[in-house]
Amino acid sequence: MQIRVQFWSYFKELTGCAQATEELVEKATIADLLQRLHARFPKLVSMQNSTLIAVGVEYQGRDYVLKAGDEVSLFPPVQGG
Amino acid sequence: MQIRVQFWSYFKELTGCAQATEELVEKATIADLLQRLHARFPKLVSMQNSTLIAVGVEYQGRDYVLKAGDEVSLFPPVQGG
Amino acid sequence: MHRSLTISAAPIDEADLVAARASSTTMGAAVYFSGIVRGSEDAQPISALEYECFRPMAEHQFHRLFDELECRWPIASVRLVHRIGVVKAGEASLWVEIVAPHRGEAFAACQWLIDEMKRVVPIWKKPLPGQPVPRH
Amino acid sequence: MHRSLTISAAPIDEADLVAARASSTTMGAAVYFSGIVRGSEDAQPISALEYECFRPMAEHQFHRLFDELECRWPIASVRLVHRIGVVKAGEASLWVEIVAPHRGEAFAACQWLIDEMKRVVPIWKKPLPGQPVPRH
Repeated sequence: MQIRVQFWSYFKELTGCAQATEELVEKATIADLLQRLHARFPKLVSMQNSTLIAVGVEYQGRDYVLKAGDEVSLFPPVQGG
Repeated sequence: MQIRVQFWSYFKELTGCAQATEELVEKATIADLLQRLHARFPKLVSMQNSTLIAVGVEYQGRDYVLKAGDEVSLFPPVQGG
Repeated sequence: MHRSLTISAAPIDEADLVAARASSTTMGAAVYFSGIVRGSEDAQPISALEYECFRPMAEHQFHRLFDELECRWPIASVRLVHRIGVVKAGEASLWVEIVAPHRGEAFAACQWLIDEMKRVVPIWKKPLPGQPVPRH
Repeated sequence: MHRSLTISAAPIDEADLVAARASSTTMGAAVYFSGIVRGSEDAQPISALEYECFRPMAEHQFHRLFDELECRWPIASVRLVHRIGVVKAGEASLWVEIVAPHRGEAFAACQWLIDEMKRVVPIWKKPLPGQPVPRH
């Protein structure tokens, strides 16, 4: 299945793009997706402990099981206000 | 010496007046003044545990030694805001 | 620390006061409190509160609190307005502004100032019975 | 609980917002917070912050916080404005109003909302180097 990924804030500069698409097997988790993204965008690796992940508009953990059509967002700690 | 006393808030209603004057001996304390006032205005007696006392614009305790010309204020707990 | 104290019978124009905040590029936080007269006191409907103030002592005690505020927190500015006389239900009787580098100290200072004011500043209120009249 | 959320590039007109507060004779406290962009970030002078927002998620997360606010405290009204895009040093990037029966809950709710916002609402800022220009 295809999973679309959006990058926010300086993650866009680390990856060089605002969006990416990954082809994953059914029942792949966010952890599986991150493994792929880290291979493709090595600069994300050093950020992994502070990376926040959302599917749609909700935060999700590494063990979240992805579904076709899920839109995943990756971003650094938020800084509003 | 003469000491002028001002009453504030509902203490004015308890005493029936906004001001009173007491003639006290030199070195009299606020405790001495209160004793006189309680005799003269018995309705103040029930308020004695919550009575606040100032001399001029500063709070003072019962053991404060009065001086001629001191202006004493008696009032219930404050309620600003 | 800039300080401004107003004790007055005039209605508090909060919008005007906010618009007059001094500009700064070192202060990150402004905290405001508006205390509004409610239409009941001890479960009885009231139309207004009447505030009485022992003014020279109130001013002195406010400035003592401002002195201590300045010692406790790195505040840039405090402005406080307390209305006296008759204040109708729904209208503001108290307005406080604290401007500080960060929000933590601004919130702490604002709450401390109001708590202390209610302990030491000689202002009293008397409920005026009647039905509160909602403003429109 | 009344709620209003604005995420916009327009300057925040605090005076206008305060003037528009809904009148009430049951609410005794209104607490406001204005977050102002400072002229330095990590000890470096900056002219502005540029705010980026993942808007659908930011709106959703703000409303989740409003839901929880409503559960935790007897709040009558929350209004929140967050500016996005370039916000110059000295200008407000965040404005929050909490209206409640008493000040304790208004202060607690306002501080909780800002703390939680800074934890979960997807908004980021980027410092724009340069000298801050004081407003006059």
